Amino acid sequence: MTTHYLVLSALLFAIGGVGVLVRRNAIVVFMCVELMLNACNLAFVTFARQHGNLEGQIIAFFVMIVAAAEVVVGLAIIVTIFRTRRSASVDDANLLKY
Amino acid sequence: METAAEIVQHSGGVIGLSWLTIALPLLGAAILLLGGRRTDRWGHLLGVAMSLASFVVAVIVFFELLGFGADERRRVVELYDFLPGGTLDVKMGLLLDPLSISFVLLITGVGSLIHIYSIGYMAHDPNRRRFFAYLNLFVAAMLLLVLADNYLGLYVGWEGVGLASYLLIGFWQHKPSAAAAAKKAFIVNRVGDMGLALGIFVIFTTFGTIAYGPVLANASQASQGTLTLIGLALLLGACGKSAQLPLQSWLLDAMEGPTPVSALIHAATMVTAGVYLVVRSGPIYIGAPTAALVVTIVGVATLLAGAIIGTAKDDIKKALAGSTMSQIGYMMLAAGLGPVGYAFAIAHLIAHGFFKASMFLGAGSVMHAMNDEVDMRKFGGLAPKMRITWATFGLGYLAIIGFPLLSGYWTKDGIIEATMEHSPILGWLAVIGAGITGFYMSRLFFMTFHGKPRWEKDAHPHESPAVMTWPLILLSIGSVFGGAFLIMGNRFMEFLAPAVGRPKELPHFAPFSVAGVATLAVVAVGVAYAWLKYGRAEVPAVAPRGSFLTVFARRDLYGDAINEALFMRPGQWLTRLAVFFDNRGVDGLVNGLAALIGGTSGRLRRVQTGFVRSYAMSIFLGAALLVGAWFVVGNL
Amino acid sequence: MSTLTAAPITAPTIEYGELAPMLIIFGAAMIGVLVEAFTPRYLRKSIQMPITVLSMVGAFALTVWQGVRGVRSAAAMGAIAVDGPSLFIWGAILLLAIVSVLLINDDDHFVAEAAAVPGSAEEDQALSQGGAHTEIYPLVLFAVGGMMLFPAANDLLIMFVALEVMSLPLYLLCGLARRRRLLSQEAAMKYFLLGAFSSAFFLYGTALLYGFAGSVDLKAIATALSTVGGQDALLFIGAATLGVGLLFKIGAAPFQAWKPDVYQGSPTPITALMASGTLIAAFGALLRVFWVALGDLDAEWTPVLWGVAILTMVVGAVLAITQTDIKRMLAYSSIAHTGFLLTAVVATGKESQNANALSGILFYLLAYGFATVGAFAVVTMVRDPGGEAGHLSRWAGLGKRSPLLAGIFALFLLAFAGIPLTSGFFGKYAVFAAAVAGGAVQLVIVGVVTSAMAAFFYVRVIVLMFFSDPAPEGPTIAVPSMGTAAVVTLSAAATVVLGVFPQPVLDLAHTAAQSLFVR
Amino acid sequence: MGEAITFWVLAVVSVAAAFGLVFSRKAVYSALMLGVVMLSLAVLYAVQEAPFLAAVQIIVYTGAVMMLFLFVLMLVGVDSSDSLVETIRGQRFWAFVAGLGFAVLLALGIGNVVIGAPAGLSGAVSQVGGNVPGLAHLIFTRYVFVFEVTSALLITAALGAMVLAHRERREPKPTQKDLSRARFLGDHPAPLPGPGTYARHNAIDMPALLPDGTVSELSVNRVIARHDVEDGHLPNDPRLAQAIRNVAEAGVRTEQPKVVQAVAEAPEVPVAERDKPAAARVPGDGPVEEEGK
Repeated sequence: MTTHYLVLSALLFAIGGVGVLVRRNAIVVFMCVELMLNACNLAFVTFARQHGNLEGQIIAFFVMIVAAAEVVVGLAIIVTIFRTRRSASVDDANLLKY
Repeated sequence: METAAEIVQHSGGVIGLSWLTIALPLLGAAILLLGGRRTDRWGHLLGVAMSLASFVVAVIVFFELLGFGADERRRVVELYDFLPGGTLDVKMGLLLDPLSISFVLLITGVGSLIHIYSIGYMAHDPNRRRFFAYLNLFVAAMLLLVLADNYLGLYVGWEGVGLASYLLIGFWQHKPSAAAAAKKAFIVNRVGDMGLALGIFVIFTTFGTIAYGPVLANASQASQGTLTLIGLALLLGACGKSAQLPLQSWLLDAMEGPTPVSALIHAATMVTAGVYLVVRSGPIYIGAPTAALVVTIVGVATLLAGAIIGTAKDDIKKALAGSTMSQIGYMMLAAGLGPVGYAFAIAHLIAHGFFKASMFLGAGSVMHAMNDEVDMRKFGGLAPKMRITWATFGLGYLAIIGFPLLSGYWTKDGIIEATMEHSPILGWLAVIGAGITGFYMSRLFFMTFHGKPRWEKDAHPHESPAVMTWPLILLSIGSVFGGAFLIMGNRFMEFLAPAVGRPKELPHFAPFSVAGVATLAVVAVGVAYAWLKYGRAEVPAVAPRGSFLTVFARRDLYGDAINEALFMRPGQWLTRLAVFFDNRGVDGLVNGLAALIGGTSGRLRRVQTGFVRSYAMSIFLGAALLVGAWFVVGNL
Repeated sequence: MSTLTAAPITAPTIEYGELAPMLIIFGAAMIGVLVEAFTPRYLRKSIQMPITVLSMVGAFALTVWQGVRGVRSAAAMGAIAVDGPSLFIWGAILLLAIVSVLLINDDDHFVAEAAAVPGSAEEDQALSQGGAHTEIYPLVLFAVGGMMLFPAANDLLIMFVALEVMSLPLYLLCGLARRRRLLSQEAAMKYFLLGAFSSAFFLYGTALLYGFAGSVDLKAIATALSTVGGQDALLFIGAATLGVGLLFKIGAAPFQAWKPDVYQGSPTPITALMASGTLIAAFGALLRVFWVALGDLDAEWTPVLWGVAILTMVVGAVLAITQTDIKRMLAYSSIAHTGFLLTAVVATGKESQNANALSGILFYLLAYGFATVGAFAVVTMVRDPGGEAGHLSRWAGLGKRSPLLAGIFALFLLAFAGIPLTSGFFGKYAVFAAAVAGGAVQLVIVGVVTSAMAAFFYVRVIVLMFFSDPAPEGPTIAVPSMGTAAVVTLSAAATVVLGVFPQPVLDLAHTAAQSLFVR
Repeated sequence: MGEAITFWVLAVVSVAAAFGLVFSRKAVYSALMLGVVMLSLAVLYAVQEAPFLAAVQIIVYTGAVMMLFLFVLMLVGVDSSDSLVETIRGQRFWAFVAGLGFAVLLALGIGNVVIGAPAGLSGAVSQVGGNVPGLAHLIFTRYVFVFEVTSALLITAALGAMVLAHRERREPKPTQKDLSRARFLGDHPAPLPGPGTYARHNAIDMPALLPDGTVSELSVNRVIARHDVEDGHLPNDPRLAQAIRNVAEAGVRTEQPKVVQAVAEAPEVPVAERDKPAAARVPGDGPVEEEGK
């Protein structure tokens, strides 16, 4: 059973990764990152049960805290950009290149 | 060959104070540069004083060194531990041995004379103080170059003289040609420096140290391939600094600098640093015959090229610069021969330091008299107007062409004979070079001092002030007697032996060997031909008008044609070839490589699209690759 | 589940003394936040600045004291390793942070009001009223705290949290440039999105390593390496993805793409802080993970890092050549330096070798940090009407207009190039020597070749500054404030001193490295 | 068995939702899909003996974080949708290659690991008296420092949001008196006509019709009019279009008198910088302004 959970976690992680690559809306890109973090959490919880210690759950708990803080900062940055450019597309922000 | 003597640690005595030779001029430069305009009034005097003081210290050190037994004349003065302990142990120290002290005496001695001369030469320049500051800086750096007991110190000095040379060539920055020349010298030298740095790095990795002592003592234990690599890399550095083929192009342009600079840096001292490097690294070349062979070939090629260039130049300083190249070619050739040649190389270097400096300063004196005119076709018949200059220049001239018993005779013939024994082909080429030397130096001498005056109307030639003529006189003494003093009875060879090793058998000096006679004969031909063309005959180009032209036209044209066909054309052709090679070959290689990298870079930077998603892609693909690589490595 | 049945919790022991440097920084940051809340605007800067600098100086003093005391232990219930390398890295980060803060303190690097749209009337108004975000200071303190925590973390969880503590303030700070705000905001967004993306990889690696070892404690992972069998996939994938997160932070190829953009767009003082502090912290963490947790796995990770190191050096050196913006060029140079540093990381075979490599890396990081802060400080002083004169063509002939400044910049560039008598030489020598001793001769050859390429573009800038004619309407050289002048002077002095008398610092790094990382 | 059923159901749901997150064009749908994934994961946590985490997942993630996402989505424009045309060449292809490769690598690697039966948490939990006390035990002993450090994160987040989003009032808020004084000193003591009287959709750029049927140019904000002209969003009715064009060119809307500093109108916005938002320009500027947007 553990393996199943892990494969699910890997799958979600990979889907999130692909989402980061193909979506242009910065918010959606960020949601995909959140999906990846969730996939990690699933792995942590699964391993916690596998090993019979609570560390994994603790880590998942901290990841949630971190993610919450990250979301606040990230969305603040995205909103700032949107205010300036009237666009939340990550492709529009490409003044810096080469 | 006998191995060089062990290095002795030294403390106390005047030798312990030998760092003063470097520190004094450096202090002078610092005071003059930092002091600014306040020091304008007495700056030049300070500069001279520092240089002289340095010379005095050097002389005392020299005699103290002589006081030791021959094999104890290698003294290391530790200054400070640059990096004590650890894997990289660099102690900064000074190595006092016959080789370095010879250089020190030459640098400080000739340097002081040129300092003195410059007081007069630069008297009207508003920036004279700065000039002296740079001169002092140069002397300090050059002394560090020859005195350091490790390659790193040498490198620092090497860069220091490069900097001083750059500053001095471009001293008259307001002239675009001077600025361009300075830049050219700087850039060409960087190519050489790359070689030197590479060489030092390989030495580092091979021997784990960069101090001369252990490196040279253990050189024989390294593989021949490594030694060849080191040798060639060092040779590249030497070529850059000493204006040897293929990195010679900057020297002619460097004549844009004030004449004392040309005399000191681009004739007597700095350009000989390459010879010093090769001689100092002798054991490396002994272990790498291929590299040594390349050194000799470079030497011969340069001595011929320099001589041919000398024949084609009307600018007196450029002709002398060509001659410098050529003479350093002789030194390189000798240095490539191994211990047999070292003494001759250094002896010729010292003799050359005297007579070439004397001639350059003489040329400066002429220019001083002729409103800074440098075109020899506008000189002529100056001998009666400037007796002292004429006489000193004449002695220098006789010395360089190898007139019997003058300096060049001893040293150059020594090189030619040693080469003959080593390789007849190179030997005969060197003989031909001597002949051409005879021709172009005579041409130069006759065009300048003899024949009919071809002056511009406003020229009023006059003898230079005493402050300029005295250095000339002193230098010409050196150019007359220096060679005999050094070579007779293998005196110099014995003196240098503790530093560079002793050849298996000492050369016997035979005044009437085949090579000696041949050289004299060839030189005589060259001189005679020059006398016909430029001494006795009217020098063309100061076009004699009207009916005169028809009378002498054919003959003049004939002479010109020969001159052109024999020397100028090949000279130009060679120059062109050299330029072509420079542009397409060396520069081409460098540029090509740069273009390749630049092109790669230009294309590759497009990868940085500015799209954050592309970056994320590289991260994601990179992660997949990393995981994949781990799988492969881990054999999963 | 009632509390009645719950076992009593014994209070944890926290070694406040050993953690004091970090606690001071975090404490000062919180005080800074309170200052923001309770003091009038005009007072804030004059309160924040002393708090920031004093706390950093205090933390530095405490770090030194710890070093003198010779504390080598894992503190706070084994979460934080206060060992030699940690202390050295703390000291380095704090020194560089102090210098950076002096630069940050300069008036006009940061936006007057971040919430105002660029170019709007509000922004003009905020500018004219002299508005300034003093929140910068607590944010910098948080970032520095994170930087200190990151390399000292003794388990992967606290390392992850530290990563975020370090990064979040930097994401914010990146977006706060006063001029060219579009670029700045773009840099913030790119840094944030990519940073979040890479930290997800870090986390996934952590998860798999936890699955492998049953713990995220570095020591436990090391122990599990020798005892657990049959779960290599978890270990390998975990190590690889964890490595992605770490390599991203140090800016190794192919995870380097953010660096040029972020370095260019950020306010230059923040770039200086990132280029020095973050790099050091991230390297410390990388070393700790690879040597403490995965030390016995070196047969597997060495070849992988080989490839990464080569790619990083080549990408950094090659791409830098055609850069036209000075900050971008420095960013690529930073990538190349990352590669040079990685050569020493790679070349660790034996335990005895580790100490040498480690001390080399520590010295290199410090030397590079000072040179880079100094270089960016100079960049802030060369101004166009619209802000810093970033384009290299604007730097032409700077040596004629301001020889001193150009000379100092040339010094930093020479240090980057590793010319003898500058700090860079010994740094480079130390890491390359370590790599040679570790048997990575081929890597060193690549390193030397790319160094030569790198030297080309450094020298190109020097040539441009000294041998080109100044542009007719060239940039102005800002009269440096006390802070900037101090930064430039300090960095130049450090670069020269480390180049001429490196021994004391080398010794210090060596001593710090001798104890290696506590396990 | 029960766990297996739950797993397979939720696995399918969550993977499908994850694909939905990636592939739905509208951002809001993506957000909702993410919510679905999170909820499924919460259940899976509960199944795996992590009741506390399941609750936190729902409260913090699905409750707070997702709400934040949705809130920002609303702010940015709820019906904004991605165009499906990929602008970066090869991006999709490589994304799928990389994604597939990564997933396959992970699945292969993890799938091949020999993992025994889970140890289960009953032992660890029963020692300390339950899941929550167990977690508390760890948080306040081994992980106490992490716990403390996360406060730095949260403060940073709050501080960051303040810095980037909070606009400081730089002058005293205009009072009722200031506003009315400004209005009466201006050209239009009476309210300006409102826009969009006959518009078919929610638009503030449609000029109003006056009672006599003429078009009131006064009713259109010239910034908006200029946007319309430049983007070609003109109404079909030529009269309205003409009115908008007039406004855009001449800027018919009259200047407000600069009586009170606070009410001073923003300076002309240069055309080149038109991507500046017209948002929240001036308080008390008549009904046409898009206040509060």
